[in-house]
Amino acid sequence: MKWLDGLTVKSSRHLAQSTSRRSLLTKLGMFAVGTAASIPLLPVARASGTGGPGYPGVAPQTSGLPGDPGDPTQCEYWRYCAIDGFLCSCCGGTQNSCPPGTEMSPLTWIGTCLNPADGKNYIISYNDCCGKTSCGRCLCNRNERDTPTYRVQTNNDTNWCLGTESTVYTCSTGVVLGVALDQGAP
Amino acid sequence: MKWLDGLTVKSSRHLAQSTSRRSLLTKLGMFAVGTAASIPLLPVARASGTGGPGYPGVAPQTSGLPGDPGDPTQCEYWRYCAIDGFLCSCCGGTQNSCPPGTEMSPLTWIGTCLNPADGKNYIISYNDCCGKTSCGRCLCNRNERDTPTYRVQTNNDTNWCLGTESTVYTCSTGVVLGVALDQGAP
Amino acid sequence: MKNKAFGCIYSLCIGAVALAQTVNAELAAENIPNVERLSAPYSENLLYVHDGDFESIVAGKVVLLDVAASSHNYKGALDAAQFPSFIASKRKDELYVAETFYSRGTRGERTDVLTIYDKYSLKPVAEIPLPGGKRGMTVTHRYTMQLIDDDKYLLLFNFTPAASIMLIDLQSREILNEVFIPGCSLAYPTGERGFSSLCGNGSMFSAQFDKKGRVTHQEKLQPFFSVAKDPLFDKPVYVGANAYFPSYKGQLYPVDLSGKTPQPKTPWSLLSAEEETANWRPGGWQIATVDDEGLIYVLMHKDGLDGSHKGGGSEVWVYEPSTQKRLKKITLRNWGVSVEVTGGKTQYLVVTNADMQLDVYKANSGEWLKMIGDVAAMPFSLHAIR
Amino acid sequence: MKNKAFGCIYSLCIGAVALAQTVNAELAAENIPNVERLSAPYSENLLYVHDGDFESIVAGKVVLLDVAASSHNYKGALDAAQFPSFIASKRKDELYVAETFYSRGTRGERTDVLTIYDKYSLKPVAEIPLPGGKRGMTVTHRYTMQLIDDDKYLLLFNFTPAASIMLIDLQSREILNEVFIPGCSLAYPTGERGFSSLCGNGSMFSAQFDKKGRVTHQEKLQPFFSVAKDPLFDKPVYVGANAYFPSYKGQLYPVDLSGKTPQPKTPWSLLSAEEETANWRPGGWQIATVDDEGLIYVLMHKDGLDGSHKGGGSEVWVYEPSTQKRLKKITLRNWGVSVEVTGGKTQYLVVTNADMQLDVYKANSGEWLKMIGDVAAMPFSLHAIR
Repeated sequence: MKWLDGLTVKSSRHLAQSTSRRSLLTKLGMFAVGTAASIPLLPVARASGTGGPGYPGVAPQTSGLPGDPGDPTQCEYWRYCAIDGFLCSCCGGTQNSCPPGTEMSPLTWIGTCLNPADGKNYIISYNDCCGKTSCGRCLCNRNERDTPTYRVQTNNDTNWCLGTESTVYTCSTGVVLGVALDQGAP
Repeated sequence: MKWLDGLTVKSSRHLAQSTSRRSLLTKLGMFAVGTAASIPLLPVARASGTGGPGYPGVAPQTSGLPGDPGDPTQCEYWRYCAIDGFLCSCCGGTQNSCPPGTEMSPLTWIGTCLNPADGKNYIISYNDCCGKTSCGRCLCNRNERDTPTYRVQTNNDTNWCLGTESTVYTCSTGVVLGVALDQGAP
Repeated sequence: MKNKAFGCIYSLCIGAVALAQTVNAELAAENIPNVERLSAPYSENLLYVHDGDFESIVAGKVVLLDVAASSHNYKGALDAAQFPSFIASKRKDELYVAETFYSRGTRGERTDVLTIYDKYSLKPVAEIPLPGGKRGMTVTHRYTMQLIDDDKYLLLFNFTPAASIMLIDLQSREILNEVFIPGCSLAYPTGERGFSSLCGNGSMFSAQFDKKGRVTHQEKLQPFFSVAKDPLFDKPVYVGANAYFPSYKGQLYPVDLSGKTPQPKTPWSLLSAEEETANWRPGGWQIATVDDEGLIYVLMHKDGLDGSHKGGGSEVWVYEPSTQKRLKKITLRNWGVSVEVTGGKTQYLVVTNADMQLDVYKANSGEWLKMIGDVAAMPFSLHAIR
Repeated sequence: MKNKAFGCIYSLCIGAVALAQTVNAELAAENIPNVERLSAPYSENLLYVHDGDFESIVAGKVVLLDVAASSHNYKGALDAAQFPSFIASKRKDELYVAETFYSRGTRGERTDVLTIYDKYSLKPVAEIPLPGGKRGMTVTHRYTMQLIDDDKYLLLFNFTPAASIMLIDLQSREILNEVFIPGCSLAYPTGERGFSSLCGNGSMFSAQFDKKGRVTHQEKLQPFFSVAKDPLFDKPVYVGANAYFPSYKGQLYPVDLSGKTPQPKTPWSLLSAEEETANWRPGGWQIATVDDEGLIYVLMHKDGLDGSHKGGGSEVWVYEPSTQKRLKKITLRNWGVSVEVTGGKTQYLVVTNADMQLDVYKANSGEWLKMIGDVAAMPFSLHAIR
């Protein structure tokens, strides 16, 4: 749901852009780089690495791993190609760990994302972190290879806080499981 | 808390002004009419009747009562001189009634507001409506004669959903109790 | 009240009220308490706006909105917690919310219930406990909960991740049965008293119940679409007993759900050759809807590609399914995300825009009429009365 | 798991992981589950950001924020529901949240508890039930809950509207006593083991407890300020055992709270004659704070008048209480609403701005350093470690 990215909801209510780069239009413009002007919000533009400077007031990070380029606090980060939710990297966790006090869901949906560093497709497991109220920071939605609920293992609309003590959703990670067998959907 | 008016919270996150008159700056500018430029958001400006067109996408109302001027969906409406919360007029209620399914609190805080129609000060009872989650529409805060919690009967920071089945706050009304004895604080 | 300081509120109020009666006040003292009640019948232009608020999923709501009224559009709201499901009865004065609570808000003991609201007071009047902690939670989706057989029975989707459909008798308020649907999802009303589900292999599962809730028929169809090449959206629109499923790439798949066995019909394209070249595709959240005449409205975007299917669109295209003809294109004033058409004499196309505000258009002309603001944080699902 | 379709998730994953080890993948498979834990000691620049989110009061939170870190500022969060109170122990590894739940989210049976969190896991480790449904609820306010006597006891404000202060023993985790404070409000730590409250007639109530929680002393002072003419804000700052209460019109009222009887001292003005003429006044939500040197920071606005006291301000003025001198004026980059100064080697002035974002300044120079974004919907109350 590309209209989600950067748009944090209530934000759609009386919206300020006074002091910072918080205008939705600005954000949209930023993401429009490299994609057709007719789809101002195209999420895939982010995956292409042409994304902008990320969420205002969120300090950049790296995963620290060689061969893992990009900033895990940005929606454009390569692992997030099918993510839907708040980035744990902005919430007290990292790209592959949950914030303190939450529980990582053992059940997840799966994405297949291209790592620009080695040109390989990786299987990414979007383990949700559960048990505290929505983080509310760095809302990001991308839908590469996302399928509807009837192929649920690649569906990101499902609340994947399952098998956890609480089903309350806090934020989402993108954990590397390994290189994909082929380029196709799992 | 003047920074509350018009600003609906999450709104402070990535904020749009793209398609409508929803810029906070615009709103602030609007309310600045008639007041010193150094306080861009001065709530009292609203009471002065110089307010702007209200909350975007909220249709105007009248109370229908002779001698009761103004629009109860606007923060500037005279009865709201010490209100703090979501206007029930925007939430399924009116200036003096609660939305369906909520319960009106029997305990309230009190304001003393000048009715511009007759030049008289009225005692206004800000009965909260309780039992459903925050309405989220038409957040308005004005603090004329508001006192701290130690003089609680004129304090609007208190959750006045008291004596109700649930203390969960939904929205606020401004009920006319009668003309004030004098201009002073109660 | 033990607190002397508070007595003064009342003495003050009483004093003030008494005074108001003596000093020739313009405005009389007003009644307390004073709570609104919705009047019957509902406006035909009423829309249930289901808030999919990500920021506070445990505290969501469904707003009742009269999109045609010149004022007081917002009629009230129901609470709906933790990826809830909502549906309104058309036959009874009841609204249904399936929801989940924790004893400590976000943690503690889990309780799932079906809450039944009175349509006019908007108060909960009954609750059916949902045992097993299995209620399916997804971003607000109409087909997680459906009514069948003149609203006498309710279908509810479970997901643990074992998927099943529960059948609830709304008269006795009992759970009658639970049918497991491995590899399938959601409940599309089917036949006299049954449902179908789409399945991960491109097929459909279908079941029928008798009045006691016993399964009288169930079957799994042969695959009729390719999930790998062109998945169907799991959000069809119904014209009578025919469900129309748009596909990611702009085909429309009709499935006749009038009998016990679903009958997939030949799909047809929503696109001209040029439109296909320009990669026009359906996209958004509630991507399609239907009006009283059975015309189908689909939210479309250009330059579609893998991953653009939830991105919303700039235009709404209107089709007559009987002739497979497109009747018109409505260019939206603002980028759209979800669409619905209200019923009644004048039908309104309501579009959740990218700013999460609701744009109201005349359905027949496509003329933009107004924006209704701040109705919900994330008005993802819009339910007209139809 | 009964659902065959789901098995494939795992077989897929296992297959993929195995593969990753054979095809010379750049990135290795990562550990699941993986949950962060805060390390001891906390950063001295940590700030507890209490979200007063009006939109979803039943689903609030307290965010732990390292304002000095160059990345990973947001360290985690605690839930805090329904006009909650929050305080962190400085002596023990515990954080406290007083909160209220309903069995059906917004309705049903009420449960009030004091939840005790472990500082490093951010998990609730204990809960003290608060009987009577009397917990005081107000827009987030530090003085609804306080720690005394080396954090051995906790004071909690009740309001029904009968006002009282509860004394809780944090070692035995028992409620020891409840003192009614008719016409008064909140709890300001006082003396060896007690509290004071401001009262509606401009006076102060004060009480002392012994170690068993029995009241050993209580008294009500004579009025020392005029609520009608110039109310004191109910949000003082402490320098040692002296509490400083700013007034609406810019006077500062010191009250020595070191002994069992509060000692109000002569108030002094925060304003020059010209500033008074220009109606400079304190205003905002958390209007004042103090740094490690005991300097007092007050958020100020010009052209103040009746009703402007919660409006925030454009400048922060810094005072040395011992000399009653103003040391400097900091002109804010953005209109401010709440202020706090973090402790430690480099102290930071953090200001909640009108867009509800946090501006970070160097406290000593007033230099703006950065904005930390989207930490909370409404970061009204900021608690430094001090």
